[in-house]
Amino acid sequence: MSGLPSLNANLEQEFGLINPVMPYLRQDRIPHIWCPGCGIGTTVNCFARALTDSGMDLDKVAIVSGIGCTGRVAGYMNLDSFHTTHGRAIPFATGLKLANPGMKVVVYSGDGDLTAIGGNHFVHAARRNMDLMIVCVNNFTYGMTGGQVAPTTPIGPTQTTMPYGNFENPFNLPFLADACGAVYVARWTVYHVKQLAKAMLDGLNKKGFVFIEAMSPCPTLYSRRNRLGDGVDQLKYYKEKSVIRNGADTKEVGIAYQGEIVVGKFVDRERPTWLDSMNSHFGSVFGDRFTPYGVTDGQE
Amino acid sequence: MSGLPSLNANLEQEFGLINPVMPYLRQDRIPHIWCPGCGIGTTVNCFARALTDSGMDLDKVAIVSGIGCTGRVAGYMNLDSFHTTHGRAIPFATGLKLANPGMKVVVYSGDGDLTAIGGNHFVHAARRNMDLMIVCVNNFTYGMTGGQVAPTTPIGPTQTTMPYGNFENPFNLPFLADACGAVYVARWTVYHVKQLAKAMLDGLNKKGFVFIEAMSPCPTLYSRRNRLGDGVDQLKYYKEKSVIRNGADTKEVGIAYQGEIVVGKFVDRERPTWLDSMNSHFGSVFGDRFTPYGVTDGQE
Amino acid sequence: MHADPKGVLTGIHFIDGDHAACEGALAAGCRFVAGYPITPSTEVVERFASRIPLVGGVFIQMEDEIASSIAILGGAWAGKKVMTVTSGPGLSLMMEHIGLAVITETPCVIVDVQRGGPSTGLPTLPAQADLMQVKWGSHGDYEIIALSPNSPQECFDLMIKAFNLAETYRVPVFFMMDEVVGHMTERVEIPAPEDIDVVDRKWTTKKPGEYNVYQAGADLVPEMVKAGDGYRIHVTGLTHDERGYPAMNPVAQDKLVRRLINKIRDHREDIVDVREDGVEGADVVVVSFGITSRVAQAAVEQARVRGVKVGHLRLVICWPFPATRIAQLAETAKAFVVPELNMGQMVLEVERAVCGRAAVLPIGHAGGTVHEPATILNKIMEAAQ
Amino acid sequence: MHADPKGVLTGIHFIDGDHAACEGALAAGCRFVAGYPITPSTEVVERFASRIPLVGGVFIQMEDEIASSIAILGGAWAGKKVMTVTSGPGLSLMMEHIGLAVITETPCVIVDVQRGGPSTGLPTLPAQADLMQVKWGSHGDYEIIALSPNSPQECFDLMIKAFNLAETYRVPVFFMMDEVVGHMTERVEIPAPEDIDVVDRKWTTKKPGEYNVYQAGADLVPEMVKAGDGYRIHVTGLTHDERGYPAMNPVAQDKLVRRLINKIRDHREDIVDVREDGVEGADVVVVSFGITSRVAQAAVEQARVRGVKVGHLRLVICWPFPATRIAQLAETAKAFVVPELNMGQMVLEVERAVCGRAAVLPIGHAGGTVHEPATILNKIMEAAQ
Amino acid sequence: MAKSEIRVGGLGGQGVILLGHIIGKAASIYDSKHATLIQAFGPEARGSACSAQVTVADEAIGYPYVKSPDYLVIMSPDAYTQFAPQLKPTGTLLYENELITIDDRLPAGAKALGIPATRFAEELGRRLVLNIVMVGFFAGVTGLLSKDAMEKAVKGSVPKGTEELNLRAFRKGYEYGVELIGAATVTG
Amino acid sequence: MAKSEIRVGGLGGQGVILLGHIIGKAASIYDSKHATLIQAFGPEARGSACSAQVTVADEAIGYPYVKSPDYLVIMSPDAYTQFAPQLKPTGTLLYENELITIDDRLPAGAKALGIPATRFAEELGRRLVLNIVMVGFFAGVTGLLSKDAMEKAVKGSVPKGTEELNLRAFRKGYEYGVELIGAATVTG
Amino acid sequence: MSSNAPVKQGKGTIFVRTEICKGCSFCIDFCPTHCIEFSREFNAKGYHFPVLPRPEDCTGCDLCGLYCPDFAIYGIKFKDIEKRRQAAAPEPLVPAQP
Amino acid sequence: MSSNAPVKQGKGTIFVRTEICKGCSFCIDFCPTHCIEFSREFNAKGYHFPVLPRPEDCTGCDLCGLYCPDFAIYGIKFKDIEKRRQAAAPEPLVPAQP
Ligand SMILES: Cc1ncc(C[n+]2csc(CCOP(=O)(O)OP(=O)(O)O)c2C)c(N)n1
Ligand SMILES: Cc1ncc(C[n+]2csc(CCOP(=O)(O)OP(=O)(O)O)c2C)c(N)n1
Ligand code: SF4
Ligand code: SF4
Ligand code: SF4
Ligand code: SF4
Ligand code: SF4
Ligand code: SF4
Ligand SMILES: [Mg+2]
Ligand SMILES: [Mg+2]
Repeated sequence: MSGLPSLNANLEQEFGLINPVMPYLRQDRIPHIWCPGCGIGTTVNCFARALTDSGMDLDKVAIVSGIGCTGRVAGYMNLDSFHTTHGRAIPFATGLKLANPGMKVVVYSGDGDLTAIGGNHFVHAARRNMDLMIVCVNNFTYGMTGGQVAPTTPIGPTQTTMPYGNFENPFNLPFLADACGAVYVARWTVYHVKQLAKAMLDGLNKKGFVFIEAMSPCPTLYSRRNRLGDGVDQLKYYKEKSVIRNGADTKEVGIAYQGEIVVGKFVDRERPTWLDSMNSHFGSVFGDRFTPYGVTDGQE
Repeated sequence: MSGLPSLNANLEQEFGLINPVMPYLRQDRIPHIWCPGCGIGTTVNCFARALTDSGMDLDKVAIVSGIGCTGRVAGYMNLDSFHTTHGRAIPFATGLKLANPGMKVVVYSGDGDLTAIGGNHFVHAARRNMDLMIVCVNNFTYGMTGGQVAPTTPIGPTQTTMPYGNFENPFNLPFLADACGAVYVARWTVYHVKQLAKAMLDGLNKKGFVFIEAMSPCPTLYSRRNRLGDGVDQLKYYKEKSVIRNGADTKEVGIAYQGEIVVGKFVDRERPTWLDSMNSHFGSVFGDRFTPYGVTDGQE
Repeated sequence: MHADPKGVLTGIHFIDGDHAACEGALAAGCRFVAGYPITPSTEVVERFASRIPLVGGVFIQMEDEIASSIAILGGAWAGKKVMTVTSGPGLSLMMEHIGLAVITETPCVIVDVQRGGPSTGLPTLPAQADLMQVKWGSHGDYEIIALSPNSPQECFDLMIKAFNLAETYRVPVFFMMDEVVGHMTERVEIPAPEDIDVVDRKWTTKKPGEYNVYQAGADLVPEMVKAGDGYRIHVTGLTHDERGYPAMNPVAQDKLVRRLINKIRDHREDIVDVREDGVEGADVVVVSFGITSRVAQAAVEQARVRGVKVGHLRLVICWPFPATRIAQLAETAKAFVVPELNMGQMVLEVERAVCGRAAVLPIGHAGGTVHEPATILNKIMEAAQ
Repeated sequence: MHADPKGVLTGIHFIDGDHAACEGALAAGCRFVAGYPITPSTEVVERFASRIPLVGGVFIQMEDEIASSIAILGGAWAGKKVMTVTSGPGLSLMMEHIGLAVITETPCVIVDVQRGGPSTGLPTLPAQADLMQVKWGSHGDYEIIALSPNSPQECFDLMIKAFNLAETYRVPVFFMMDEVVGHMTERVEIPAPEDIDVVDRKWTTKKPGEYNVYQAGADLVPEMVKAGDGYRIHVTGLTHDERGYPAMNPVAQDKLVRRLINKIRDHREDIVDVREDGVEGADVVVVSFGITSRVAQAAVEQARVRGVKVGHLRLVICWPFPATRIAQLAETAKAFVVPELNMGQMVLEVERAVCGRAAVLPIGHAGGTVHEPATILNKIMEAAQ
Repeated sequence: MAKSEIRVGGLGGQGVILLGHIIGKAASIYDSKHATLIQAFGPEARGSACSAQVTVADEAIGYPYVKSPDYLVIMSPDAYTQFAPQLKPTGTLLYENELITIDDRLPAGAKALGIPATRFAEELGRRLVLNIVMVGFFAGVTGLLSKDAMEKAVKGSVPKGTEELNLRAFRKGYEYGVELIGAATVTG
Repeated sequence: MAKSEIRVGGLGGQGVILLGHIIGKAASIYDSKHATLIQAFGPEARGSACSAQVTVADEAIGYPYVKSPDYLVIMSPDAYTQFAPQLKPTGTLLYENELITIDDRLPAGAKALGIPATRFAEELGRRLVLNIVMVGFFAGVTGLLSKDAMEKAVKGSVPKGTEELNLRAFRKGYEYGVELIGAATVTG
Repeated sequence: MSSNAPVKQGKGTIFVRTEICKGCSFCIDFCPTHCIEFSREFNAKGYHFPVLPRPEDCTGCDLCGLYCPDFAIYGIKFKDIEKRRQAAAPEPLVPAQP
Repeated sequence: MSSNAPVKQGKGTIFVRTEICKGCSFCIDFCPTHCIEFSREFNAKGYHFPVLPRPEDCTGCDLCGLYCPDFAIYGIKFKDIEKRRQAAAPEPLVPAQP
């Protein structure tokens, strides 16, 4: 950050003040690549706040991303961070987690990455209740490649591969996660910064497959292209059209183009994780001959 | 079939009788490869009966399979038949259907094929309401490769890659299909031959993504290995433990090891197919300049 | 056969290679495309998506490249000419279905707009490092055809050739562009439909009952039918006999794999396409393909000014490799200079063809941009010593 | 370092190649395997699944090969030695992650028990036709290491070598078995742990702050850390600088790709491993690998009885290819005979190495079984003329 | 004229590529010349640096990259910083003179001609036509391509319904350019 | 002894591979010889044809396939049909004589020794031990490997808890074999 | 069976291709009238196959056929055979289409 | 600002790295007290950035900071600065961990 002039810079220096998000970032990589009014950076603030509030040892938190604009989050976080291939953040994270269960592993990626090419890993990790926290920044489009239709794009808006408007039915992501067995499912928008930060905190503290959908504007390729204005206009739409319905039936939270947005914490339940099941199963099969795996591994 | 002696053979010859399934089969490939007591062949009988009852022009019915014991069905059916790669029957069928909408396209494959490696195609085709009838022969295992754990294996039984008993949570397939938007979802077992045939008939007559789960014994690798006896013993278990609950909430129809089996037609709804949506959308965008695609194509 | 006028945008355009490639496909009769976005290839399908509704056909964006690469095979068996479009990472995901296309002899065109690799590499910058991959990337033995245009005009022209070859030989044909050619805009002239020759599928004239789906004549290429025509065909990725039935033994394997390979190897001299500039009797021959050929040509011309007897052999078809022609030239040339945007791939083929009879000087490049013409010029000068 | 006794089943066993390979991995310290069943490789992971609970580690059957091939990379960055196991169709699906392993320099072992191809081909029958694929199957430029055992004992022994090479060079190492070796049962002797040398990961001794995740010394191989150690590393499949940060320009590309390639090319002579039998001064040299070497050896011995001066060069390491050694032998040998269970892959490398100085006689085979020893014998006799 | 090389630089969203596209189109379609346009953008293109390279020549163009341009058309300070040093010593810089300040990065001997294109565009009612003002300025100043060809290229490249606005923007830039050149000639 | 080649054939489920495995194990672990076992099964192995090839030798084995076996151990009619013609003219066929009938497929000169192994197995209470009866029969008839080594190999290869039953099956076959050979020798 | 009228002992009968039967007993266990049983002899593959010891009970319902995974058995009603007998042409007793 | 006590005009203040601001106006639109506005001048990238024309209204709640997608702004309460001033060591005002 050196070299970038700041308002009140001397005050900052005198008191050693710093933007509270900064220590969570690789500061030598700022400014980032995201467009003006892109919501991804805002979700990062929420994540940083959740990390602060969790009191976790950040050396034991890893972040894994796929490819996409959101996929770049891993590269900016000052954590052990992995920027993998398109769609495959979840299986990479699965390997990381299983090979070192002492880590808290967060997957942070885009809607296309996690649910188009990565959809299979998503449903299977949820089914297995793999102990991962998934943050899906849903901007309803493929940002990085220039605004193609995504499995989340509502019916209506124009995308480059739906040049006359999308006619394909999208996923309802919270429902999908729920149907596959996620233990925690929430949706917030980038307007709901505090709730989003809180959901992320919940997610960090929860064991098992956690799914958090963060609706976020892509002014460059989604809203401007569809004459919906800039990022801030999308945030205003989120503010106006969202209704908080904690515990809502996930079946009912599908999203229509510029329609009502149901947000909230939809699912919060308990289920043994894959690794817990393995340990308790082998414990009962082998008795004392079996040393529970990964229980002390994190400290190694 | 020539050369195989038959009881009452001269009677057959005299009256030109023939097993009603035979005309639907590539008879020069019988006997087939399936084990004694394997249920796959029984599902084929049901499919043949459904084809008879549908009165369809069989030249316009194609069958697509992936790889697996069930995947061999395509090779035995006397239809245009495609034995593709493991997990990819659905996208192949999607291409076939979209490139020649006049065909009725049936995907016939195993649980591992359709929901392990093929899971992503499954959820996306359901989401799009691609006009395909999917028959999933669920034997709760990977038959062809020798009995490994499948995403359908209930908790408990031993499989070669779960050598001390499976501890991993399985999918509830009807729920998954439902959550992704299938328009018709049913489950029957190989014991329920008539209902299975009827479901297949329904499926042939239905437009859109149809999912039929056919529970089937794999004596070689599932039941015998778990001391549950032969195929016929599994059929008896199906008979004993199944309850017909048409319209059941798919959330409630998960299967536990040798537990109760909820069978029936769970979902039957209307939703435009992908191609119908495309045609009506382009029709409204382009008006007369657009010629509806595939509407007469089948007759080309 | 002439092109179907519906797909032909006759006239003069100022468009980039990606767009021109799409127009080539439409002119060639491609009516089904399944794809998944990836830089720097996406514009090809974006244009297809916008053009196809009024041409008559379908574009579908699939959930990934695996799905795209097999959806087109389904489309081909339903009777359409088909294409998918991708770049390195997507191509790596398509490898299983390249093999399926090969063994089922399904005509299809796979466009690979090459970018820097390996892995995610340099998504927006050029490379030519997938050359070996298109030949060897799937398991088992097989042969394919690969073309490499060096301008938007060629993206149009050669795309028609690509489809024609796919239909003639029933083989997957790779259309190996690169980021520079894909995103470079130049004048592209699209002829009238009647001036475009397209090859129709090799439809059978046999009746159901007489027809075997994998029975081939002297040219080793079986005739094709489509689903719905009443032939009740069986098509499988297993080793199969002429009826298409699985045949799980070494004899069937030998018969099938040998034919699949020989249908290309036997026609190698018909298929190869090189563009030659002063190679006959040259002391130095520069061998290149794709965008690098434009850079190399500049260097060749500069070298000629400096008095070097240098020729330029450009591969329009990279696979099958023109080994025979290069071997001929090796009789007289002193040296071959091989610039390519990779760390040495085509040069391996050149070395084998030259077989020690002349020097072979590679000019590797890790990609991300094209060579400096001066680098090639220097190597030519060195070779001319 | 010696093997961790927990994983070592010291003693004499009568087991097949698949099982022996699993034991080799356990002895080498492999503690995380992700896999997906496929004939004829599944027994490797089946055994691992049954052995690992009491050894200490994890096996997970993933939803497909794509997931398996990247789960192990996650496992490696978490600090474990890792492996995945597959056959041709699965290997084709892993190609994108081979590239990721290469560019992120993640040590891992990929077992490919080869079967007849292309496509689904002959699932239960042998081939050696993935040789080129393991070298070239992913997009972009890279180098890898590949070993090829010819017996269950070697499945054990060479597997340890495979892990050691993966850790030494931080590169994906292919373990190229075939159906015959995988399913062949023979006596396998597993030594005591203290008689097994295993190479530990090249852990850094630097402190956080001093350490750059992709800074390499003279051997071009960077030191490694694992997630959770407090280094806050960044690892990406994009072209990156020494800090691991994306660096999207040709200069960074050149630096990175050149190092990735040279860390193998520069150590080629350390890595290559050939087993020689009477090649020095031989008139005919048979070059082979894997199961074919056992058939070839039988033919070589028969030829010697017939008075031919024939040697046998067997590649234990197929990649990097021992071009130098073959070039040396080409100075004196009249001919090379190259039997392999494919339609001519290794022979291309032999031809290039020989460079016209001797005859090169391929003996291709479409797979499904091994060669007849007589076929090889005849070719040796022909070569000896 | 053998060959002219042009580099256009600015920010994503300023219409940099379209600017290059119009020049290339004018040359290759309406002025019977050859033109090659190369676009450069990073994965991080959105809102950040963006540039186009145009080569215009009488004969077919081989090597497509522009190394030391004859003309530099610059719309952002970053682009100036990056590209100014590459300009041929005999070359001409055309720049947005309310955003960019010339310094010693510009090779000695090179001409620098500024235009308040953003202000002109805002005056025309649409900030977005900034690039078309620059196109006009380029046409007026360089005379490389005929005005007619340039106008046709503008018309053929902008969204339907905006032709008039864009032509006005073009002419504004053109006239300013012609005038400036005249003035320059007089005072120079 | 240089090298003995054995082919075992039957149906999936009959324990064909285990039969071969026990012979190989006896040779290579308990009798200090070399042995190579090759199994052949199709994708359609389940319940259909299945075979094993065992080579036993004093020295390391190169070429692992059995082309014309010295011994043929056959448990199903299909296997007989397929493999009988391959038997060496000097070889020995060991077969389940209630399932299989010898015909002219057997090379002239080859010995054929039958055993009602299924019936014996059923008498022992477990149809499944058919293959172990055949192992015993092989041991008794051929004497290729020591009885001790064979018994150890049986014990070490069958599921825990079934050792006794299997050893009984082995001995049943062994004794029947020894007797038959004795008889054969007497009558032969 | 040299007459062209089937010997009626019940409402129907079965036809079995004994050689392709794999002895799974689906037909036997799920025949609604329990009229079939396993043969005592083996077929060439070593399986017992179904026989009809109580022909009078067979209704020709073809449930055995619908169950048989090996396509080795089917049942037919005599009235359908009769229809067939009455029809002139010896076409197979199946829907016309396939 | 040469004194080491911040000039208090409200409960808190903001700090802006003007050069990395991309002018998205999130901070401005969602500041609960509407105390910030766009500057009239551009930064080097041509964006307007936030300024604090009504410092008396700023609570230092840092909602602007939580919204800012470019990490270009944050707010802080004077009492937190005061705490910091009182503390001897000039450690950064952030949790100890990272
Ligand atoms: C295998 C593969 N296919 C395609 C791509 C191209 N690609 C990169 S990011 C992306 C989609 C990004 O969309 P999303 O995940 O929603 O992230 P966003 O950019 O919207 O945050 C695609 C298709 C790739 N990198 N790799
Ligand atoms: C890419 C790939 N991976 C793995 C395999 C191996 N394989 C063949 S079938 C199969 C699973 C079969 O299970 P299922 O789909 O349930 O069919 P079933 O045999 O049980 O009917 C597997 C893993 C393959 N052929 N291709
Ligand atoms: S393209 Fe969209 S998602 Fe990507 S950085 Fe820009 S605004 Fe954000
Ligand atoms: S292995 Fe199982 S599924 Fe496969 S044929 Fe045998 S019984 Fe059927
Ligand atoms: S036709 Fe019906 S009654 Fe007759 S045997 Fe078959 S199932 Fe039983
Ligand atoms: S159902 Fe078929 S295979 Fe089974 S016993 Fe009856 S006839 Fe035989
Ligand atoms: S700190 Fe709070 S009150 Fe102050 S400017 Fe920021 S959002 Fe507004
Ligand atoms: S939110 Fe950040 S980037 Fe946006 S205007 Fe405010 S300071 Fe600038
Ligand atoms: Mg997105
Ligand atoms: Mg199954």
